[in-house]
Amino acid sequence: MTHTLADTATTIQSTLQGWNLSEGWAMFLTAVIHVALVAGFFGLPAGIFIWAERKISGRIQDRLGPTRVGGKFGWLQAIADGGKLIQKEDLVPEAADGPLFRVAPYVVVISSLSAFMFLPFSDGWIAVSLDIGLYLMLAVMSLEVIGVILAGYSSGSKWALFGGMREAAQMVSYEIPMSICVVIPIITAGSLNLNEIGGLQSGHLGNWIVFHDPFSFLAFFIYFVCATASCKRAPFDLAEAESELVAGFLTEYSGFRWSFFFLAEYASMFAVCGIAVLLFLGGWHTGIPGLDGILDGPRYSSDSFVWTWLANALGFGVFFGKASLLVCVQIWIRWTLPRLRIDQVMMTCLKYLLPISCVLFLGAVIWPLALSYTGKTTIWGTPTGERAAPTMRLESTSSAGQAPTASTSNGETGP
Amino acid sequence: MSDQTLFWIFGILAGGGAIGVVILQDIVRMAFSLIISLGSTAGLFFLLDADFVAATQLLVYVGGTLVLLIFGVMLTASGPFRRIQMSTGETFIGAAVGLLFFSVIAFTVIDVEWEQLDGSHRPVAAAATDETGGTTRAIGLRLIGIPADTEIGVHRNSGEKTGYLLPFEIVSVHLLVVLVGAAYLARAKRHETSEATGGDA
Amino acid sequence: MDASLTNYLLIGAVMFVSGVVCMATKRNGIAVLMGVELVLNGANVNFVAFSRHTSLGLDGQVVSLFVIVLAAAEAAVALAIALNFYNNYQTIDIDKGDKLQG
Amino acid sequence: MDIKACLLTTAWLLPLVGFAVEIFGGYWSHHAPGGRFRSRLAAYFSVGCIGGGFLLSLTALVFGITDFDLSLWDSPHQASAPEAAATDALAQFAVADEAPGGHGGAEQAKPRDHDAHERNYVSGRLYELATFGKIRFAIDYYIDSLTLVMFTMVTLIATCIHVFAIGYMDDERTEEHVDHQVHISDGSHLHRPGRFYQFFAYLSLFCFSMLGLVLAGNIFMVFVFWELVGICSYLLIGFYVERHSASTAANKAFIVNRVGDFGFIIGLMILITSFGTFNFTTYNDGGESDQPGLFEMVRDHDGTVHVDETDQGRVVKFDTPNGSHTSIPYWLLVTAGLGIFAGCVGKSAQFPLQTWLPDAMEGPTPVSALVHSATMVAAGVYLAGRFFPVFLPEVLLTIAYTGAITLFVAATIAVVATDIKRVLAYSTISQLGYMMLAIGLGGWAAGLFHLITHAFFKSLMFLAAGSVIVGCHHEQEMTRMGGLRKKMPITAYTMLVGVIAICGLAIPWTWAVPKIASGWDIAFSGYHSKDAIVATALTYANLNPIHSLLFLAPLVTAGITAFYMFRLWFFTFAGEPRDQELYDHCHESPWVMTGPLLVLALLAAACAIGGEQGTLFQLLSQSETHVQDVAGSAINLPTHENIAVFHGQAGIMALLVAGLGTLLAYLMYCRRSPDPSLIKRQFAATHEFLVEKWRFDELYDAMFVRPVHVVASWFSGFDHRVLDGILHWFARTGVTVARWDRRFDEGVVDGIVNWVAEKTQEVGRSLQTVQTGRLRQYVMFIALGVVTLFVLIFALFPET
Repeated sequence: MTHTLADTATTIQSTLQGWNLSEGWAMFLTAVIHVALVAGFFGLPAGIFIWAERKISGRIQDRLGPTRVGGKFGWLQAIADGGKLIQKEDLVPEAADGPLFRVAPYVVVISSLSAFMFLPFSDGWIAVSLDIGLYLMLAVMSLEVIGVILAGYSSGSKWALFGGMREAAQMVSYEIPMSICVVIPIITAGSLNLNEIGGLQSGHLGNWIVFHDPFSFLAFFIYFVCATASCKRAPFDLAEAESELVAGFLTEYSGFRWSFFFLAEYASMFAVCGIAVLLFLGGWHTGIPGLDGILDGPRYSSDSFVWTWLANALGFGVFFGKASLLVCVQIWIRWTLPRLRIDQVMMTCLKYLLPISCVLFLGAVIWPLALSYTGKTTIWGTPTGERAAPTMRLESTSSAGQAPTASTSNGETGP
Repeated sequence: MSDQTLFWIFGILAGGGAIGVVILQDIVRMAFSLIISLGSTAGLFFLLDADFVAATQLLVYVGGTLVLLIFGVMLTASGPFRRIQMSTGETFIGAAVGLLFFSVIAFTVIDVEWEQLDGSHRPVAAAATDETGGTTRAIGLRLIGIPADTEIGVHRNSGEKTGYLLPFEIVSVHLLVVLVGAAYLARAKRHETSEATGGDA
Repeated sequence: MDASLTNYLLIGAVMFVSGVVCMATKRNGIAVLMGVELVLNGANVNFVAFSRHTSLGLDGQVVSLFVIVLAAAEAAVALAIALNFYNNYQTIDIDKGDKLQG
Repeated sequence: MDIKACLLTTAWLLPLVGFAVEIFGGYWSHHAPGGRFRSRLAAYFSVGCIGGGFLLSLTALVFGITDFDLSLWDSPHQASAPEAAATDALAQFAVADEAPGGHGGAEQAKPRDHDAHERNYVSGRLYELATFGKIRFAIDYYIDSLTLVMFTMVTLIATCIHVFAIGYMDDERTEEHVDHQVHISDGSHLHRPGRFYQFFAYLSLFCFSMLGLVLAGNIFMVFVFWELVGICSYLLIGFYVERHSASTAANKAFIVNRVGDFGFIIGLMILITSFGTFNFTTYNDGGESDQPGLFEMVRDHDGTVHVDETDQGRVVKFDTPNGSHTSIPYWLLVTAGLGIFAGCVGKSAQFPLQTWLPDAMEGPTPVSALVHSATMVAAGVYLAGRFFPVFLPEVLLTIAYTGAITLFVAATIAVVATDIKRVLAYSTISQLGYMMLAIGLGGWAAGLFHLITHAFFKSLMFLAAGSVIVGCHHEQEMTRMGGLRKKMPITAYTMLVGVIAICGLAIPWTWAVPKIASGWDIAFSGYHSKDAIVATALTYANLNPIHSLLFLAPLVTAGITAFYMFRLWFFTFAGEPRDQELYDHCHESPWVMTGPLLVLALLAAACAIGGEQGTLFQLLSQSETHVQDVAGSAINLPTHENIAVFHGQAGIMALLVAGLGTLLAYLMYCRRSPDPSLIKRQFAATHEFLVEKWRFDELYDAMFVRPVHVVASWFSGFDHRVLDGILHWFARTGVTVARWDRRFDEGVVDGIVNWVAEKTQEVGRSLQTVQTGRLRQYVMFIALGVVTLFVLIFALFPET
């Protein structure tokens, strides 16, 4: 079995218990360590991309962007911004519904942060490795909108209310094609476990699900559009449309609560892009057959903890690079395309993306049937699900009576 | 121990959220209370080894249905934070009936010896999970009629192999109908209103 | 008391009764819908609890899945009705919609 | 299947196709868009069908002549020259005279071998309808030379009449036909849509029925088509259904025919119960051939009826289909024969039932020509001929006397009739009497010979009369005509051919000068056939002197026939016009009408060429059943040889009488030397008697109609007094009971219902207050209800 962070947590907990701590305290401390790690993964991308956004937008607009804080490229700009915002007064408008107004940013941040629990950064580098990881991740990310709506409503301002309503309508709509597009790689891989899906795409580029068949190729782009919309990113940022609604649901917020929203936005940008990378773009694999083979060797063998760790660290780098590239594309789009009207946004979703995704879904379902007539399992000749064929799972359910052991996993069957 | 703690946390949040829905007067606060209650219910589901149901609860209920409800609140709010009050008598009667109702149910629940009713009392759902502890595959198989929670070859109802396929299909058709119906019901009725106003004039 | 079946059932009962009382007392149509959701959820808790603690097996979970999905559908339709109601009465107070009284 | 059967079946079914197409599709041909006159499509189709039938029949006839081995020009009769035959037969006659018991008949068997005899018919089964026990209902065919000749004759005449009808019925093609003979209440004439296509549909159906009757191979089929012929005749006589006279005549024809058919059915029932089969003869062309038919059972191949004296009385012995010998009482077979003859009497308008035929002249003239001269009435004679083997001597005698009475009575009435069609109608009855007489006298071939020739010249005369009627704008009274030969020469001279033919005029003794006419008389067809009948009658009278009346009647009537036929011709065509206006307006008919006249005139003149040595007679005599005298019978039937002895004598007598009649007619109606009106005055009573048709209608009225009316009035009174009284009592009782029931209903039943309704309404009203329409309240009720239910359950069932 892959050495996951969850196993690490168990190790930590047992170590703490060894230090004569009670079980409850040990578990609590473990959780704290755990949360700190995930929060780190949550905060790091956010900080980087806040800086990247400013830098890239500056370059696109023929400016320099931040240049001074932290040296030549202003790479500490995000921390500087945070510091500034923390110092501001925590304002609650008189017309606002106080408790809700205060709690809204937390809802947003919590849902965004929770998403990172289920995101594998490399093989086994995942906080909670669940069979329904992807599903749960989408579920908690969908909670983010509640925070936005609450913020919009509780502000006591019609700009905010409009923003909240727009957000609600937009999110509920865009979730549908996004979910359908997510289902397509799930069908291909035969699993909801993100770690497993990522591990399947080892080898050459053809093993990436985006190149598995024409439908998943198109599904990737549809997903990316929907993901952009679900992050309220331009050109779908109607909830905070400055030109119409002052700042939308953010109008009445300031200081640290305001920064929470942005923290969550950039974090969820990274999260959806991470999902895109895991589902379509090969996860932590480079796409170079030889290199992947070399890396998979120590990755799935438990001979040496260090080598495994190093291989996974390299995988983390690859994953992070790919996800960052996608985030940069989102930033690029934001500063390039004009904002749509709300009716155009809804029309794009319901009249175009939804039918297209439905057709793609049908196509992806029929594809293996059609392909089976050619005798191949993929158009590239080499089967994708080499290491864990979904059909094998039926046998494992038959042995459900036995205690789940760590030996039957996908580790030994790796290349 | 940790399960106990988590159960109490989630249980109190779920029950408290539900009671909050009744007690609170502001509609959006009620909605927030409902979110807490339903979210905690999802947590309870996790504790009950029903991870797929829990995820569905979060995705569909909290992320979809409640957003829809709040959306409806906003659309039907005639002014900011306007409340529709109810009389004290109604509150009193409501509380009384609620307590009576709860006491009846609670009496029933406590009165029944569940362990005796269900002789085997084995954690079946736990047995249904695979090695990673998920129930997704088992539920999927159950939907198409393969009883994954029993030993292979020993079917509880060997005669019934269709499982929940038919209900599943019916539900999907039902969803489609609801989609169309809701769109029809909620659409703007320009002609009728213009005629109505014309008639009034 | 531990996390036994009885406790789950009691929590379900609380949610159920809260939902019923919510339906019975709230004048806001949307609040009534929330009461309905609570009732359904209380039932769901019972289903899943029985699924875990008795030989009901996965059937309980499957039924609760159906309940969740159908509740979503119900909410959509009910909301559409509520919007129509609001359009016709300019209020969401369901006590105003008593035209069917005897 | 035999080629002849194929051809004839097709010829038979073609008119049915025509009928079906026209009756279902004729409407469109009639109402097709276009001018005032509609298309003649229906007529053309009909003519096509029947014409096709004629061609097929003719082909079949040719095949038949070959197949039946007819040595037409080398027959035994021809081989022995008349003189030789006469001397030869005289010798035989002497023998027969010495042995009047009839056993001499055995020696008189014709020198024809049995093989030839048995090959002279084709019989088989077309389609089996049903089988009840051993009784089969089937469409059989029985084809002998008579069938072939009848087919050809019927189809040919029908074709001519169809063509003629195209012209005659032309005014029916309008959308609005005005019937000048129908006056409706406001004094104007009836306007109705023309019925062109219906007319031709009926004609086609009639042809189909007639051909089916001729083709029939069993009694069942005969009966079916017999009745079909009847219904067609009903439809066609009543074609102008709006005319009261026409509908009455149609009813009369139908009802009078029923009287005869009643006898017919009795005859059929006797035959089927006694013999167990409907079939005429054994099948020799497919089908089960082992079953003997009626004809074979009654008479063996010699033509002998085996009569035995038993203690049950006289019986006729025969072999049943299963080979055993059984018998039928003699009187029963006589009754059967009489019954069948009763049918023929009705159909052929013989003596007691002759009254319908003159009235039937109400139909359009082509109908008269087709239905009531040449074919339908011929059906009776045909049937009598067909069942000839079944008839016992007593029956034959009855037939003969019936024929004799009929021919005389009808001829006398014809003398005084003035309606041109009625003269012809009575002439028809009279001629049919001749045929019946011939059959009754045993001159089978002579009777059917006359049937064929008569069909040709009578249809010719009817068509000519139709032509006159059309030319004179539907005037039928001869008293208003005169001199029409100048206006319509073709009609006049073709008519003259027919008149000469029916009168039997000829250039005498030419047969004695072989170099002039190859041994034949130079004469028209009627002479030959009537000559044959008179000769038979003379022979018969010589053989059975007690029945010499049977010779005198035809002889005298031959003169009367000549008289009234020439009276008709002179009245109509010769002399000066009696009605100048009518004369001025009359005109010759179009070619479509005169064409058939010419064709028929040719046939009327030439069809019997050669007389008894000619083709037609020889053909017919192929089918003749050889009838031996029945043992114990007082009747001696003449043979051909007997007849040949008296032939010349009879011919001379008939010719003389006919000449006398003609001369008288000439004197009276051209010369007016004995002025007819003078004679009429002198014999006023007789004239009156004849004009009133021997008062048969009055007799029947007194005998049947009035008694029936009286009895009916009794029953009517019974109905009115007794039955109506009972019914009224029931009705009154019913009303009373209903009244009480109503009171019960209104009081008790309605009371209960109303009480329930009121209570329901009250309860509903009291519950109304609960129905506030408030959703929340309802939910509260539900919750309270559940709680109450729980509490109740806990309280009532604490242990469960």
